[in-house]
Amino acid sequence: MATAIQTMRKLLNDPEQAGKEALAGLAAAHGDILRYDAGAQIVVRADAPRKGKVALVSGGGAGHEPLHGGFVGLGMLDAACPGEIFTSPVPDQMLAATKAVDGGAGVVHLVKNYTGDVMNFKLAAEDAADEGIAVESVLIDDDVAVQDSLYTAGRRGVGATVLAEKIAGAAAERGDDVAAVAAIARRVNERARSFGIALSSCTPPSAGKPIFDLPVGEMEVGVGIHGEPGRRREPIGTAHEIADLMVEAVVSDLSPASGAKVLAFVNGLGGTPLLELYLLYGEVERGLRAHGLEPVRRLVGPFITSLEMAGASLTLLELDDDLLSLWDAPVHTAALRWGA
Amino acid sequence: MATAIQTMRKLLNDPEQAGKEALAGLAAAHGDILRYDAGAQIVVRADAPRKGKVALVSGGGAGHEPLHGGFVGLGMLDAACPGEIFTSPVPDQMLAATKAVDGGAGVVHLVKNYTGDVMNFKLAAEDAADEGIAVESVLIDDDVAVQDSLYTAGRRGVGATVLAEKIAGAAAERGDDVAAVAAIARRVNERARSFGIALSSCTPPSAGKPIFDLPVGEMEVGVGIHGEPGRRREPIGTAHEIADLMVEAVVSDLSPASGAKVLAFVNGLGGTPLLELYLLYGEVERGLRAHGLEPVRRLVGPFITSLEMAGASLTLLELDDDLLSLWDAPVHTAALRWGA
Amino acid sequence: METSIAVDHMLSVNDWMNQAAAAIEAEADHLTQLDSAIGDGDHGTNMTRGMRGVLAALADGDPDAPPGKRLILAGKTLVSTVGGASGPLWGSALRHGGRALGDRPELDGAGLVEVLTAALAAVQDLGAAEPGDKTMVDALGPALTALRERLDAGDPLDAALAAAADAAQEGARATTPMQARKGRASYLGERSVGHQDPGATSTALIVRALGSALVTTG
Amino acid sequence: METSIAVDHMLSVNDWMNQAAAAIEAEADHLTQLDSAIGDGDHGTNMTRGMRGVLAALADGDPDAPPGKRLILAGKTLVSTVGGASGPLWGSALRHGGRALGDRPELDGAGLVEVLTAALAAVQDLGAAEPGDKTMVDALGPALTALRERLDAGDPLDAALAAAADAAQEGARATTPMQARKGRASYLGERSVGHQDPGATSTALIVRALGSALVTTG
Ligand SMILES: Nc1ncnc2c1ncn2[C@@H]1O[C@H](COP(=O)(O)OP(=O)(O)O)[C@@H](O)[C@H]1O
Ligand SMILES: Nc1ncnc2c1ncn2[C@@H]1O[C@H](COP(=O)(O)OP(=O)(O)O)[C@@H](O)[C@H]1O
Ligand SMILES: [Mg+2]
Ligand SMILES: [Mg+2]
Ligand SMILES: [Mg+2]
Ligand SMILES: [Mg+2]
Repeated sequence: MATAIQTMRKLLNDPEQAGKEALAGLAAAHGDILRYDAGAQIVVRADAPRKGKVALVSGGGAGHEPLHGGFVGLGMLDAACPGEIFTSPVPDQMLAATKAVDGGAGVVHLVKNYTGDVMNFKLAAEDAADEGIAVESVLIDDDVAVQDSLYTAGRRGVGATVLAEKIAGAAAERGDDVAAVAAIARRVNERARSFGIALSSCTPPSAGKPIFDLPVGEMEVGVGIHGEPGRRREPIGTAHEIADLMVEAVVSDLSPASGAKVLAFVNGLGGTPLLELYLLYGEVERGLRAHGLEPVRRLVGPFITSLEMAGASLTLLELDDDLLSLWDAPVHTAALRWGA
Repeated sequence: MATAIQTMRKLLNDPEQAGKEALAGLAAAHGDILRYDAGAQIVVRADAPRKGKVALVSGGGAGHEPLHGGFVGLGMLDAACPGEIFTSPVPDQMLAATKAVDGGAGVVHLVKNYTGDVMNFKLAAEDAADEGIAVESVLIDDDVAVQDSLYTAGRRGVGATVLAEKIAGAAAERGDDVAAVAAIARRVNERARSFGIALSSCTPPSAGKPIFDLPVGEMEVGVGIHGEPGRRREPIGTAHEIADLMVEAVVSDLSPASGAKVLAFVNGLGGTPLLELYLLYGEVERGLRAHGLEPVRRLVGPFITSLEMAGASLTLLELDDDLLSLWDAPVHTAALRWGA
Repeated sequence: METSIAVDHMLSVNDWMNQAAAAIEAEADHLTQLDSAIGDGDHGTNMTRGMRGVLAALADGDPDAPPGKRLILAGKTLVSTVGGASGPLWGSALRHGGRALGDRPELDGAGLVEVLTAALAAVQDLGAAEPGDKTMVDALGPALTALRERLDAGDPLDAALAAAADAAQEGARATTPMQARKGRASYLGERSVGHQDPGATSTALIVRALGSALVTTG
Repeated sequence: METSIAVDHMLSVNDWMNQAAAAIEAEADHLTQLDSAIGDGDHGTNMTRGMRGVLAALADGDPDAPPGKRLILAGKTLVSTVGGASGPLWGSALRHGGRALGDRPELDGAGLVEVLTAALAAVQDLGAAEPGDKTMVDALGPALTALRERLDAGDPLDAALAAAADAAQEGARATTPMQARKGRASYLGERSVGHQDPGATSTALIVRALGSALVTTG
C-alpha cells in the first residue's frame, strides 16, 4: 500500500498521514480559533464547550478542505470530525466531539448524505444517547445530479453543507434551542440545490494515482466531491454554457418563487483558481437573472473541495429574511470570517 | 493565435478575454466593496475617492488572483490595475486608477519588481506628475530565489506584495501621510523575504499549453508567480524537506533578530489545495521555531498565485509593534476580511 | 489461545482474521482500483486499515476470550478504525455475528451459519441493501446459502467452506452487470454497470479466508 | 496618405507597421514558445495585441500626418496596449524615434538612422540593458550599426535595409549562448543560456519589415 510521493504533484510526507498532518497545521495556524485533539481525531472550537449553547458538530472524509475543520469557530461549527481522505470518520470521533462540545443544550449533527457518513453518525448518535446526550441529526442532500429515489442511496450532500453550517451555527449562537437549530439546518437543506462539473480527476494521496481518467477537452457532468465520475461525460463547454447547465439544473429542481432573493455559491473543487471561479460567477449571475432571480448574497471560492480536482459547483439557496440575517451574522472561522 | 478552450482544463469563454471576464465576475460578486471600470480596465474601491486619505494603488499582470483586485477595499488597496494574464498593465490604466482614487492626500504606487511593471508604472507616474498628482512609488522585491545584483533585473516581487498592501493600506486608513505610508510599505519590503517551489507548470489561457514541462516527481525550486521555471530542478522532496528549504532560504537572507516575532505566510500557487498548504504550514512553523523564531501571525491560502500552478511559497515578515497592529487593523476586501 | 477439541471441524477466529487480513492486504490495490471505477478509490485502504486494527486488537485482547467475544472485538475495531460504508457494515456484521455465539467456547460449522446469518441481517438492517443492489450483500448472501445447504447435506466443514467461498466469489463476479442501487456507486446510475463491486469483492476474500481457519490440531 | 517624392529611397511608416504586424502575427506562436522557455510565455500575444493596436490607430489617425507623428502614434499605442516589458520598450523606442524626425515630411535612409538611434537610446535609457544582456538591444544595436555603415558606404537603401535585417537576425541568434542579465530571463541565471531571446527575435522581424516599406511608386 505504501505510495511514493514521487508519483504525485503534492506537498506530502507520508501519504497515509496527510489528513492528520494537515489538521496539525490547521491548528498551528489557527490556535486562537480551534484546537486539534489528535488522540480523538477531532477539531474543536477553542472555547468549547459553550454553556447553554446548542452545539453543532459535523464531519466527513478529509479531502474537502476547508470543510469541515476550517469552519469550526464562532458562529459556525463547535467541532469537526475529519475522517481519512474521502472516507467517513468513525463513530468514536463523533462521540468524542459530541461530548467535548456539549454545553447542556443539546447537540446537532450535520450529516452529509453518504452511506458511510450516515451509518457512522447513526452509530455515534446511538452511543451518545447511551451517555445521556440528546443528538438531533440533520441530513444534507442537495446534489441534484443524483436522482433521489427509494431505490438509491439518495442525493449527495455537497455545497449546502457549508451554508447549513454557517446558518445553523448563527442560529445556535443567537440562542435557538436544539429543535430550532436543527429546523433551520433542515430549511437550508430544503431550500438549497447544487450541481457540479469536473475538468480533471483527483489523486488521493494513499492511492497515488487519479481516481478516473479524463482526457483534456472533456468534462464530467454531475460530479460530487469524492473524485467520483459524474453522471455523464461531455465535451468541455464554455463557462457560459456550463453556467447555464448548472443554473438550469438547480433552478428547475428547486423551483424558487419568481423574483426570489437567492444566495449564489460558486465553489471551486480545489484545483481551479479564483480567476476562473469569478469568471464563472459572472456567467452564473447572468443566468440567475435570466431566470428572474435576484442574487443578494454570494460566496465564491474553494470551500468544499475534492482534493486538487479542477472544476466547480453551483449551490443556490433561496433566502428568506431569517436565513439572510443568519447568513449575515458574525462568523469567525479559519475559512469564513466577517462581523467578528 | 486563437486558442481553443478544448486544450485546457479551464472554465473559460474566449481565452483572450479571461482576465476581463473574471473582473466582471469579481465586481458582480462584490459590488458592495468595489467596482470595475471596464473602459479604463481598473478595479476601484466602491467609495473612492476618500477625501484626505492617502490612496494606495497596485497592479500587475492577471493570473495571480486574488491579487490585486481581491485586495481592493477598506484597509487595503484603493485601486488595482490588472494587466493581461502575466503581462504588466499599461500606464493608461495606472493613470486612470490614480486619478480615480486621489483624495488630495497623494497616491502610493505599490510596484512588484518586474521589468515590465517597473517601466509601465514609471511612465504612469510621469503622466500623473504632469497632471499634478504626487505619486510615491514603492518597489517590492522580496524573492530570495533571485540573485540581487547590479547586473540583473533584481529580485522579484512576490508574497510581500500581499503583506505590504495590507499593512500600508492600514496605515493609509489610520491617516498616515503619503511619505509615511510609502515608508511603511518599504519597511514591509525590507523585513520580508519569500521563496517558492512549483510541482507543476501552468497554462496561460491564450497560450493553450503549459509554459514548461515538469515531469511528475520533480519540482522547480525558486519559482516566481509567472509560470517561469525556477532556479533549478530537483526530485520532489517531502513537505518536511521543502519547508526546511524554504525556511532556510528566507531566514538566512532576512537574518531576523533571534527570538523575533514573525508573520508566516504560506501561499498556494493556485492548484495546490488547502489540505497540502496546512500540512506545509505545520512543517514551516516547526522550521521557524527551530530557528528560534516566534510565529505570532499566519496567513495560509492561495493569495498570490500563478494560474493553476501546483506549488507553494513562503513569505516571512519580521514584525515590530507597529507592523503587527497595522496587520491586525480592520480590512474588508474580497479576499481578506477581519475586524470589519 | 482457543482450545480445539476436534480436528477439522472447528474454526479459529484469529486464524480467520489473520488470513482475511493477509488476503485483503495482498489485494488492496485491486480493491482500490475497483472502487476508483465506481466509488471513491479508498476501499483497499479502508479494509487494510481495518484489518490491521483487528489483528492488533486481537493480539492485545484477552487470550482466553471465546470466539463470540473475539468476533465482537473484531467488529468493534472495524467500526472504530475503518469509517466509510464498509466500516460500520462489516463492523456491525461481526459484532452481531459474535453476539449470536454468546459465550460458546467453540466455533463450529453450525455456529458459523449462525454467525453469518446474524452478520447478513446486520448488514441489511443498517444498509438496507437487497440482493441485486450491487453490494457486499451479493457476496455474503450466496456464501451463507451455500454453507448452510452443504452442511445440511452433511458435507464436511472444509468442503462446505470451499463451496461458500466459491459462491461468494461467484456472487461478487455477478455484481458486474448490475446497476448499483446502494452506496456511492448508485450515484453513477447506468455508468455503474460493467464494473465489479469492491465491497462484494473484499467480502469474497474474507469468506475465502475461512477455509484457512480450520483448526487442524487438537 | 504619405506623399512620396522619389522611387525606392523613401519609407512608408504605415507599410512598415503593416509588414511588421503581419510578420509578428505569423511568428506569434514561435515568439511565445521562446518566451515560455525563459520568460512567461506571453511575448507573441503581447506583440500581436500591440501591433493590431498600432494598425487600428494608424487607420484612425490623421491621413496627412508626417512620418514622425505616425511613429509617435505607433509608439504611444504600443505603450497603451502592450504592457509587459516589450510595450514600454518598443513604445518608447518608436515615440523617441518619431520625435527625432520632427515634422519632416518624408522618411529616408538618413532619417531612419536617426529614428533607430533615438529608439535604441530610449530602450537603453528605460531598460538599462547593455549589449550582451540577452535583450532586444542585441538585435536593434547591430541593425542600426549595419544600416549606418552601409548608407555611409553609399549603398542603396534597399541593400542597407537587407544588411540591417540580417544583422538583427544574426544578433537575435547570437543571444542564444548568452546568460540573461535583464528582464524575466535573468531570474533563470545560468538556465537562461541556450535559448534565443524572444524580444530580440521579434525585433529582428520588425527590422526585416523595413525592407517591405520602401515606397516604390512616386
Ligand atoms: N447500503 C449498503 N449496503 C451494503 N453494502 C454497501 C452499502 N453501501 C455500500 N456498500 C458496500 O461498501 C462498499 C464500499 O466501501 P468503501 O469504499 O470502503 O466505503 P465508501 O463507499 O464510504 O468509500 C461498496 O462496494 C459496497 O459493497
Ligand atoms: N531591461 C530590458 N531592456 C531591453 N529589453 C528588455 C529588457 N527587459 C526585457 N526586455 C525584452 O523584453 C522581452 C520580453 O518581452 P515580453 O515577454 O513581452 O514582456 P514580459 O517580460 O514583461 O513578459 C525580452 O525577451 C527582452 O528582449
Ligand atoms: Mg470513502
Ligand atoms: Mg509578461
Ligand atoms: Mg470507497
Ligand atoms: Mg513575457
